[in-house]
Amino acid sequence: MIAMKLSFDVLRKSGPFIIGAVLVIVMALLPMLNIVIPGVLPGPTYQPGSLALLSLCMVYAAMALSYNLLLGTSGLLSFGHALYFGAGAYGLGILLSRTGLPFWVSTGVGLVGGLALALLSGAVALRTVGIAFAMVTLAFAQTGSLFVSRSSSLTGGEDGITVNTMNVPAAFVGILNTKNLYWLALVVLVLVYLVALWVDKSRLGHVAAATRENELRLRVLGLRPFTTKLIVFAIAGLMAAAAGMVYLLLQSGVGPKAVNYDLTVTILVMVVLGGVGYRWGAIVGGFVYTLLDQRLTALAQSDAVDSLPAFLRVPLSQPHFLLGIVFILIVMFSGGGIAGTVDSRIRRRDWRRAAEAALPRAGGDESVARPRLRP
Amino acid sequence: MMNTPHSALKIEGLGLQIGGATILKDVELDIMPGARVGVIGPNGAGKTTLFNAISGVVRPTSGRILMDGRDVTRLDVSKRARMGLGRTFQTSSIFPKLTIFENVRLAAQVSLGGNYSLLRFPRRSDAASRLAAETIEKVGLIHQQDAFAGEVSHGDKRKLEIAVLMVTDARVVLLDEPMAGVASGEVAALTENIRSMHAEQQSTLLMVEHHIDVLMGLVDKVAVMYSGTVLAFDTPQNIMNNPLVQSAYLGTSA
Amino acid sequence: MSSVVLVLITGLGVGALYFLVASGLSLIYGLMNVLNFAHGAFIALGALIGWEVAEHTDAASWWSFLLSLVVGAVVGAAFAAFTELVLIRPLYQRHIEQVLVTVGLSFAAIALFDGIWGQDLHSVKGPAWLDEVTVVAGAHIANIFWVLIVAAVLVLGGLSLFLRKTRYGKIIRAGVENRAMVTALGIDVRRAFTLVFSIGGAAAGLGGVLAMHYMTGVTPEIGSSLLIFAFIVIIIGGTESLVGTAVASVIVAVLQQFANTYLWGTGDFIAIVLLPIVLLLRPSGLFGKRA
Amino acid sequence: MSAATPILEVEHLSASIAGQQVVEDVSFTVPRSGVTALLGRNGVGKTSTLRGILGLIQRRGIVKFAGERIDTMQTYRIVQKGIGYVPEEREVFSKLSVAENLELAERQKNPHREFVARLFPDLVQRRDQQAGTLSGGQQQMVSVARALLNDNQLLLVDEPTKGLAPKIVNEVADALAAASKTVPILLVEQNLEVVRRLADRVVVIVGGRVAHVGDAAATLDDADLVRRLLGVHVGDSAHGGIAPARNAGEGAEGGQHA
Amino acid sequence: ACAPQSSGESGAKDGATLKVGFVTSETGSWGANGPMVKDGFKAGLDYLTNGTDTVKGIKINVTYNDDASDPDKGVSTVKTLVGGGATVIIGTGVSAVALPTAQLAAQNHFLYITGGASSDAITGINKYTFRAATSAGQIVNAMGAAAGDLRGKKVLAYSIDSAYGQSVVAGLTRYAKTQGATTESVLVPSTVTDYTPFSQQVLNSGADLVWVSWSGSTTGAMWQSLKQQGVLAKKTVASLLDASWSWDAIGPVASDIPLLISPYFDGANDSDLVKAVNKNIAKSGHKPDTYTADGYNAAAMLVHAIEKGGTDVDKMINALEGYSFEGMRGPVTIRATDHGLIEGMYQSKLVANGGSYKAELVKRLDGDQIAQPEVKPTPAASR
Ligand SMILES: Nc1ncnc2c1ncn2[C@@H]1O[C@H](COP(=O)(O)OP(=O)(O)OP(=O)(O)O)[C@@H](O)[C@H]1O
Ligand SMILES: Nc1ncnc2c1ncn2[C@@H]1O[C@H](COP(=O)(O)OP(=O)(O)OP(=O)(O)O)[C@@H](O)[C@H]1O
Ligand SMILES: [Mg+2]
Ligand SMILES: [Mg+2]
Repeated sequence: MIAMKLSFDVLRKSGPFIIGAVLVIVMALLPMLNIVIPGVLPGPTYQPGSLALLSLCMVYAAMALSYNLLLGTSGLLSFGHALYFGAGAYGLGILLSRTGLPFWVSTGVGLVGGLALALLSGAVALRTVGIAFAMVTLAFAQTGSLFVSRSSSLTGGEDGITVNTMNVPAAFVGILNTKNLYWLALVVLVLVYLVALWVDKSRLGHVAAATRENELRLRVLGLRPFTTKLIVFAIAGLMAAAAGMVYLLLQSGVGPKAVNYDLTVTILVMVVLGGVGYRWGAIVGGFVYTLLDQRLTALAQSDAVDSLPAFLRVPLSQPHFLLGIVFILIVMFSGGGIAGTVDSRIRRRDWRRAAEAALPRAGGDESVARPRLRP
Repeated sequence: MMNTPHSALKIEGLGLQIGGATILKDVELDIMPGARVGVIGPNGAGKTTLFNAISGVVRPTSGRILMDGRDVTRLDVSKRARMGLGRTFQTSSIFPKLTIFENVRLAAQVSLGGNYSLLRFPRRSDAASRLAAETIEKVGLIHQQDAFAGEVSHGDKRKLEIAVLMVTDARVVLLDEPMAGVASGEVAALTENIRSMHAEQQSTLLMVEHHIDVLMGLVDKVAVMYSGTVLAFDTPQNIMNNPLVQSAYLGTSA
Repeated sequence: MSSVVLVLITGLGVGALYFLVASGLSLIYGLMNVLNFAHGAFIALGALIGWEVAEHTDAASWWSFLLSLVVGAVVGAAFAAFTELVLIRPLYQRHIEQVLVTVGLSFAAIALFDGIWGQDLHSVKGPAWLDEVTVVAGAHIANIFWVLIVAAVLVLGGLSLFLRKTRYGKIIRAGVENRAMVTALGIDVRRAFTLVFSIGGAAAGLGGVLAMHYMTGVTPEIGSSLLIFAFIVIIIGGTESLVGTAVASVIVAVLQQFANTYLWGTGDFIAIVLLPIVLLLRPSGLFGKRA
Repeated sequence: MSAATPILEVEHLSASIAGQQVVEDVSFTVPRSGVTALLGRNGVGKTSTLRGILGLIQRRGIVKFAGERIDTMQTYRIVQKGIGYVPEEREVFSKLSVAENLELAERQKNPHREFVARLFPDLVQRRDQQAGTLSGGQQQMVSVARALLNDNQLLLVDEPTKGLAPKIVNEVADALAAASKTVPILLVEQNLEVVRRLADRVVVIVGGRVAHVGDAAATLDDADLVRRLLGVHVGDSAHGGIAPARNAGEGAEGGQHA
Repeated sequence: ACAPQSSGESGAKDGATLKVGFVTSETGSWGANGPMVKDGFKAGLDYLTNGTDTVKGIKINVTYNDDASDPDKGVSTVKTLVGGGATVIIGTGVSAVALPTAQLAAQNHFLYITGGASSDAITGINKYTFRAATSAGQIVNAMGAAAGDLRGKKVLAYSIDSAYGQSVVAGLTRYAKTQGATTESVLVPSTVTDYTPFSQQVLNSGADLVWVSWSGSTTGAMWQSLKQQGVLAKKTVASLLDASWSWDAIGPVASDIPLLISPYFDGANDSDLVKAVNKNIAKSGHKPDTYTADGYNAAAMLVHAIEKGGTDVDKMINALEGYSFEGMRGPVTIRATDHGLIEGMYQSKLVANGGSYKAELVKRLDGDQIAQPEVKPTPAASR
């Protein structure tokens, strides 16, 4: 009995870790497997099309993780997070085509640039709070976006830029090498996850969580919310820049959409979909959204939809209509997003167990509040 | 009182105006280290505002505030806190989505340093956690320690405020109506906690409280505020016998 | 001289347009704290239905013009009421979620409009007078600007009156802060919320029809392209103040016209640079109350 | 409706916040006159009981007001039947002026503005001040005033004297005493002196259930009962005594379970 | 199950079928024009293969995909198609999809024929990429050809400040130089709501001829403003006539625009080929429009490539280089060096027709006269 309980506890503690590790291994093996998931992936998992789609999912999942650090951990609603993603993508793209720097040096320079940009803009934007903060970050991102569309000689305007493959390692070039890019995306996603985990678990992360709740209280304790938020903001910016770089390689280029505020809203949607404040939720949100976004287009084009009567066909042939509706349904009917819903299910179950365990003792001291039973 | 460098807290000619309204006017106070001072006065007299000015939450429009002889009038809230100023709020100010334990733990951790560190991780077994657990036990919140602070009853939030203050090693402590809403059965225990905190930390204590019996049993000096200014600063007995206090504050002489 | 007059009056006119599309958003955001991303869809629906009215009546006549304004406003109000009842109300006190469903709605609604009306430009030809110009001190002012300015003044006056003369403004402001307590005073706060949302929607629909005439045509994107300016003027003006929104609309528009005329077409930069500057100096906007 | 039926009947009320049950099974009645005090230690569910009656939080069970079931009604309808409510945490609308706060509370043609003005002259003077900038005690006045503006058939009052200066405490107690001549009051209060002055009956909650119902004076005079139910050592509150009240809750099972 | 050892291009080798991926924008910002390309392609393929979709025994297996005008979707769609064995990719009007796709074509050795994308940069980008649509440069040349002698005159380019607008300016500058004219430009940011300031700039410039290059939903407002500020009355204005959905917007001022250049419109050409293709389009309930001709070009190129090259990509490319055929705009030649299209265009006018407008032919502009200048291959492009 006790042994069973012990092993159960161990499982509970290390369960998420084991599940995570298994998932990473499975993901790493996918390019070698022939798994078909109809409707979700365009083809068997070893094919470049499926791998490209999954890689894109991972890029956005990494981006969502970085955004969760802002919104979930520190309560910062930014409308300009795309700026750092775009900075990473455009930065690397321009470095590769304009300078002779070796590939890895270019990525290093790009990351440092992304970090510096986040530090600078964060230092200004974080002087404001709430909706004003959201708007200042939006303004910064729009400035970036205008810059990109105005300086076509550098950024290619709305055509965007394509990767100069001369400086890119051969392993990352070509459709047949999509699997290498896929592994790169996986590595970056895992790294970003670990950094997010690290930040959340550190003292800084705890202070950031408190910042989210009540800044004045924090200051009265002698802490500096500004410093805390700036560090988190910079880390999130760095992570976004890394995601942007993978995106550039994966898509063989980058366009102005990558700095657009639509992208920030999209990322926000992913985080909420997954559950604000849950790291694994951000990843799930990134995957679910990207898959829906990409695959609903295919569904909207399908013959099944084509043969429907007009009042059904017209809305269903618009992928964004489907996406919008799915999104609304998720927001309305699963408070706390996917992760939040799952989490409260698990907790409710645990709660029952704890409450049952506590019952025999409860009769003794009535004035002390007992664990409350949830319905 | 002489202008000695020993004053733990000295307030000189403090004034505050918002719009056209005068909230504080020529407030003078000189408090020696280790003193326990009660602050009373009718509602709206400016007691909370005085605490806000001392802790830096509002900027006074005139006058100076000195801690240990150092002028802190222009310093930021968090800087003052780091210099050893601690306070509670009249309306409980907590981190609602952190648990009671996390609330206290965070406060306990502050003085250990490394608050912005990415290389240190809070643990259930470290010094801050142990101190937090002890203190939660002391204020009688142990059965609630894993509840979110935003989800406990009003009275329990008041106890949390005190617990948070107890784990910081503040040298100057401002308590704003700590007993408001605390169950009558628990007032005595909480009073005892405040007393022992003061004794252990050898701090200087300022306390606003309308629960006049509790206050008088706890402090050795009382300041009376009225319309934004300090009218009297004297021993509890003298204050209780002051006719103005009786008529305007206690309403007993009528 | 004439070019300065041109900049000022057209600036005023564009400001009026900004205010018309922002007023409903400002009302809803200022009172209810819901940053309504679906506002662009409200505008678009008003405009598209206004276009249908124009198509099916004698578009060049004034009565058709007025009819399209009325119908646009009614449709906007109905759409908004639907939104409030079905999407916003069930999520009360969950602000982020409320904002997010409006994001989802704007995705879905605009895609639906794309499906129904297609993405091409639907041109409209209103009363001929609107296309003509009035010469003021040598400057050619398009007549549609006068219409926009008059409409903006009427909308501003009407909304201000509504807020001043009825309890609704109070109820909503109180309700946003603490909805439960308002009901505990015996007030049906939900009805008030639906009403205000509908009024915001009506303003959006009206703004949509006017924007369509101003742009001589409509696509389902008409609202989204104006939404960003609406956000900017609301935030610059201070979210709690309709007058602030109006003033900010004019300031932003005049500066833009000025920069576009004399500073190499940098008008869009001006608006975007103005936003952080104002917010850093006055975090709650020009007319917002300081926190 | 006979005068004998209680104005409020609460039967097997349970209430929950965000799916978490905070009141387990509470039954009691409030007669048509006088003050009924609802007592208990911090966190036992007094406030939640009041909020459950008003439908401000999810509730199950039967609640009858003047003989009519109100437990499925919406809050604003319940209130319109003639209930005044003073919430625990003041809950003034901080962005509205004092005058606007009071105006919102007016439900009838001729609200008792003069009565309230006499009771809290401070508020008249501060008509146009934003309620959020009022001092704690002043906000409490607004909160109490809102409930006294209308003719009610029942007042639900949650810690009305909290944060008020002693003089005002007396005045508010006077006002409630006066009001109780015409309106029955259900009062939650930690200040036992005020309870003693106002209350005719007490209902004591322990651990989410009613543990004792009885005559106010008799209950408060029973030192042993008070110690068991409320943890107060008699004499404590009067003298601000500091006798440790640890473990005071033990043995509540001896109470008179309702 | 494990992944098969040989992956990727195996699909092309079975000889009996050729997998073709067709990508177009059915939705999104180019959604109004994308379907026209698709119509032209389908009708053309139908016509050229007599409805069999088979050329020389090789079955052409086309899958149609929507890129939603979104580079993300476009690029991953292409990867999916190529990964799934497609050796030919056709389509997209969005340059931000077309350019990366061109690059993928070079890296992965598939044949890429663009759709409606007008970017000049596609010409000469690499060996694997061909264009089916008119280029921005060609349009400028057409305008010049229609305008006649420009020696000593000043020409102003008025366009949206975008990569497209800037290429218009560059094209015009280059062209003007060859004609002995000078140029100037007014570029309008795409977010602008009111065009008065820009109309003023055009009015106050010293230009003799104004070349307005515009598309999208702001067309009507832009023209209205040019008219109201008196530009149309005081300057000679030339412009591109876009697809028929824009005619109502430009219609009210069309009589004030002496030079309207049209890549194609229904009725521009009445050859037997066009009649046959139109009949096929009518079957789907659609009508020919500006970009239909691009789609037909793509179909003709595909069929010829298979005829001469079978399923071998390199042979297909060889077959296409220098190939001449008849398109909906008359004779077309693919320049061997840079894959530029030498193809005619039209000068047109817009006349009122009941409640709306109708385009009419003024004259045809010959292909040689308006060809985009040859692009010299760069080392990067050949990779
Ligand atoms: N913006 C303002 N305009 C006018 N008066 C103000 C403003 N802000 C605060 N006050 C007034 O300043 C006074 C000081 O309030 P404060 O909160 O300090 O009182 P207090 O002594 O703590 O009272 P309490 O015992 O009720 O808590 C109050 O009368 C309040 O109404
Ligand atoms: N928002 C909330 N979410 C979850 N639980 C809550 C919430 N608010 C209160 N509770 C729980 O409900 C229980 C009853 O709280 P309630 O406020 O009714 O107590 P009370 O008797 O009024 O206490 P006090 O004397 O301190 O005001 C408490 O144990 C508290 O933990
Ligand atoms: Mg106070
Ligand atoms: Mg309570």
